[in-house]
Amino acid sequence: MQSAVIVFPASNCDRDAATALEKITGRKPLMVWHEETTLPKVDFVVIPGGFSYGDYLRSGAIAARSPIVRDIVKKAGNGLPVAGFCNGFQILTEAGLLPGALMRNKGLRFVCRPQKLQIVNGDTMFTKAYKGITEVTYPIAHFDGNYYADNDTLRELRKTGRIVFKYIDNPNGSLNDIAGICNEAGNVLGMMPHPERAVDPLICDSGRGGTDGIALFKSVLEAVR
Amino acid sequence: MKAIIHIGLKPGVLDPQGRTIARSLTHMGFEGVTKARQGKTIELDLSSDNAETAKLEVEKMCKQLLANTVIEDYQIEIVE
Amino acid sequence: MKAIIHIGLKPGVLDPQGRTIARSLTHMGFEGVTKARQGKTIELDLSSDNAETAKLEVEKMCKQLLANTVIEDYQIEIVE
Amino acid sequence: MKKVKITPEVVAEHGLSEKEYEIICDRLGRAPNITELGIFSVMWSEHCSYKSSRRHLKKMLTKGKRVIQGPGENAGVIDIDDGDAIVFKMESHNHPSYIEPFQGAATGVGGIMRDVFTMGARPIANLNALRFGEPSHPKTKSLVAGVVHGIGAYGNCVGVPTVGGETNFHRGYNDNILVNAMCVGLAKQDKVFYSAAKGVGNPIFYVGSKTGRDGIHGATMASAEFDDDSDAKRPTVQVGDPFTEKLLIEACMELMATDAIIAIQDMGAAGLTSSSIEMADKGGVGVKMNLDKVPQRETGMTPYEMMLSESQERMLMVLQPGKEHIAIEIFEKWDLDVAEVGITTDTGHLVLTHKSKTVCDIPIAPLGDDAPNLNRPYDPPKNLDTLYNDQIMDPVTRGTSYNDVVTTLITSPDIASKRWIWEQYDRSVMGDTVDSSNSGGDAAIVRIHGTNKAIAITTDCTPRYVTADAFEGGKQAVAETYRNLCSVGAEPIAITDCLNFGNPERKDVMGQFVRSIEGIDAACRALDYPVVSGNVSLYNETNGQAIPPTPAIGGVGLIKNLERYATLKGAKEGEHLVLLGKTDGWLGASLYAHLILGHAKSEAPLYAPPPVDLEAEKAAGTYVRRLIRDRRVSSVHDLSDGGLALAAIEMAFANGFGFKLKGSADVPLYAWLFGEDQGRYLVSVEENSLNPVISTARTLNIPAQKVGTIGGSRLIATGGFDLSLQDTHMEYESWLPDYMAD
Ligand SMILES: Nc1ncnc2c1ncn2[C@@H]1O[C@H](COP(=O)(O)OP(=O)(O)O)[C@@H](O)[C@H]1O
Ligand SMILES: [Mg+2]
Repeated sequence: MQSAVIVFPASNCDRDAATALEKITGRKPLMVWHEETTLPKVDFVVIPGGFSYGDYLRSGAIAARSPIVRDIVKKAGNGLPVAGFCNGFQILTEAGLLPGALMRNKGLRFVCRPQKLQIVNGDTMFTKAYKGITEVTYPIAHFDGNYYADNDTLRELRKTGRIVFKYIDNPNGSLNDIAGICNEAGNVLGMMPHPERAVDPLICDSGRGGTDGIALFKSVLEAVR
Repeated sequence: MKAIIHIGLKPGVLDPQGRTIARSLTHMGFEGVTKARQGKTIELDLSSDNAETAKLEVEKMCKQLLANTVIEDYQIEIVE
Repeated sequence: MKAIIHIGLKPGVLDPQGRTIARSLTHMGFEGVTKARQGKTIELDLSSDNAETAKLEVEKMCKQLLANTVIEDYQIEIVE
Repeated sequence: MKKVKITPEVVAEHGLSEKEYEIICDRLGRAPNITELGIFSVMWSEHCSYKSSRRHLKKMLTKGKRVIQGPGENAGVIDIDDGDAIVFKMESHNHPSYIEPFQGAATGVGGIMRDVFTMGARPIANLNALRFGEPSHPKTKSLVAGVVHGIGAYGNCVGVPTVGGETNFHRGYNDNILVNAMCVGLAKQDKVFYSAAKGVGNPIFYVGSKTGRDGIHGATMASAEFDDDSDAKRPTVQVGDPFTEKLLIEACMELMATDAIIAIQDMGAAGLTSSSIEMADKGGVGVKMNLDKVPQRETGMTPYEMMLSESQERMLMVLQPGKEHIAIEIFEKWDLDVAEVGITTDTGHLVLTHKSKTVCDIPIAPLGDDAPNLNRPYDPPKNLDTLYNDQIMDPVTRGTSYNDVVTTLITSPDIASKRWIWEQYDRSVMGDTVDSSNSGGDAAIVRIHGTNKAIAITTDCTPRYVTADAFEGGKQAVAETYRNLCSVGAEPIAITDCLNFGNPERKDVMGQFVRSIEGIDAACRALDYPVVSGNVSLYNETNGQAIPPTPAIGGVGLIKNLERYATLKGAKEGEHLVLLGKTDGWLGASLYAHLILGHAKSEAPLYAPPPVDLEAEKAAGTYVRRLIRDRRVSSVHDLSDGGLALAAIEMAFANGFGFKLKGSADVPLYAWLFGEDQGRYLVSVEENSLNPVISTARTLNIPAQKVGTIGGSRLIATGGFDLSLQDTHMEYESWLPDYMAD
């Protein structure tokens, strides 16, 4: 599988995403600069975390208007798998690929911790490889992760199984405890937690080891094969 | 010419910042504050000198970038 | 009664937000924007019905909490 | 432009003495103009010239087998094998953070990161050592909130994990908080960049943000005592832009991969002045700059303002002639300002032109060579009495139960969990954080990307001890970092220091300063653990009240193989607790003495702090590392504030098991549990390791004994306390969030 990681000015999890992708897919992802107008031919695109454009104006707002995102929107419409983690999720909502918006955390503080999540839909192209596991821990690290959508949208998300991840012990005030959602076709995932930071037994902020993120990438790998 | 854009959360969208402000004011002894909302303003210096077309242009900027209409409302004010 | 407080950076203080907004508007093809500044507004609902004393009270709130007078200026508007 | 007359008042306002002014006139052969005066004043300020501290800093051990670059550059550089180098430094941003906590702390983090990446190292970890006033002081809460928010906002945005630190509260910092930020970066040894501007006729480039009127006189301000008028000096605070910093890092890294750079220097305190002069001075060349070329954010800036501005996120570089286009291309790609502002010359002078006029022409050498090097008089602090245990009554006799003692200690501001703080820091970005504040660990562990080795990092200082005995306290701060590094299995390599003291014009303060340095140095030499970088922050006092002397130490060590390291976690039910190191039950200047015996109420320190036996320290540390390497221990914690009891409790929190401690026949129970004798470790071992661990220790002359067992859900010291693990943990976790939630 050939993947790509999009790099915006002040993306800062681009390397983390690339490391995870290379480790799990066995192939180095292409690093694609935000000013490119067309994506190279790839099977999977990751929009990484960070503070694109300093998160000025609104998190993800300016990045969502970059040339490369226009092309991603087009290709996602044709079924290209796309995942946005953290700032990537914010960019995907700002770009209109996913509904809703991510507002300031309810506690008005940045929060970084290992976060327990419930996999609500284990039957997506991003979660199949969890094979029935319903509880995972990924790190979270964000200031604007408080998911908001109007009631109709929330109902629709619930009804169609598009809520993929929920927080156990909501850290930021997200409505319905939403941590990650996908689009209608199921090929675009956005989530605040960082599965790409949970792919190494040694590394999970305090030595407890975190490999819960691996299956997410494996799921995509199997799906595009 | 200048445009001042006032951006605020839509009614019904929870405003944790506003709530915290109201609460701290009360804690500090300012009794009379019953509610607070926080919004932002963006002030643009424009080279245009036609208020009509400027407003249309700024309207576009708001829709395309400056406001997130899922959660925010905006108002445009043009000042010479 | 309502108070609307406009808070902006003092002249000369670096405004990275404003700069970034102006730049991306230009990138998006809005040529006429020469400068942008970002500020915030806080809207307070007040139980008082005396505009004079309300303004004095809000003045205090600004100094003590709402504005960071090291880098920010503020303006108070009282609306009935 | 209006010409400013140089009156004695103007000279005094610039913090220059009459004598210093005379030297300037003498070297120039004329009176300086205002721009030149400004330049001399910042270069000769305490902050840039280290005039009160230079002769004392010189005494410190700065060489070692792994030292590549000691003090004198932007940051220290050490060898961590395989051609890799670690670049690190700690710096204070105390005054700005007190005036504007968010921006002050944020720009502090930005500044220290620039010191590191200017040397070619990508920042891989940040730490912060914070001291606030007492919690009940009206300003403390908002200062905590602002500082923590500022540190997080900057580091998180740039994408460098903030992995550790320390936080103290004491009334001595009420009006003068300390914000010390440390940054650690990773470079290739053959790609380390220095600041000496070698060669004549080479172009000088300015890159980064534009120059505004920010922080003019920040350098002199940082060196002047606060008074009640400080509010009036407010507009000097700079605003940080972490977004630009991130771009600057990426752009510099990209340019550093080419061979275009001869020298590079960040613009820190005294901005364009100190960066250009330091580069020229080190390279033995002159500099000519055209100030019209300096990218400016505001109109009508004077040469004086441009030279003294402390706008953030700017760098100065000397490039190889002919390679200018490479730099221009890279910086434009990253949307940063880039301008050729000058050239290196053979005149030995700093020459500045502005609007086609020469506005400054001064010889560079005197700025460094003739900088005041004061030998301030000092009174070494006098030695305090030892507090003997037979002078103290058992807590129960005094009317306090052991349970209450533990609860008091565990919920005291210095000990209580700092989760509220470090959860606001992104600790896991960059994907190499093995251990951070999250485990309550002694040192953070950060893997070297793509390898199986790691560095361990810690910051420490116990101002309580330094106040009581500056020499022993200085020693102790270094020893504690050494111990913390050993606790995770790292070989301690080198330290950085951030020496925060009061007004050096006072003999007692100067005495604390000198003795602390001597203590630090004694520890460095005994432990073969040199100083490679540092920072001095003096005049930390308000209205004549000095802060507690606070020489913060940042230590860095190497874990060669990540299969062999330790943390507080890993202990299993049924394992034994073994105490390594000698226990006499030293309570003088201990947390117990301060909080339970009430010594904290005393204005002056009462009793001597625990002395550090450096030979024993080294032996115990070496042994602990060996135990970790041989996988003889499952978890390790050093003993510090609160002694054995708190070490065991912190381990219990990390592991989720209780314990049962027993007393000692030789030491009264309260002294056994809460004494703060130095050089000690608590380790957990399996049954079949118990005897070997103890007997080997004894053959090495390291006192070792079993002190308890692990298991259950209660925290028990026989004949002392008996507490629920869960409840105690909750109390430990709640103090700070409760306090911050007003
Ligand atoms: N300001 C801070 N930033 C990050 N981590 C902190 C801060 N203050 C305390 N900590 C973390 O809390 C834990 C306990 O701190 P401390 O009591 O100073 O440890 P020790 O005594 O072992 O050196 C450590 O893991 C430390 O890194
Ligand atoms: Mg400590």
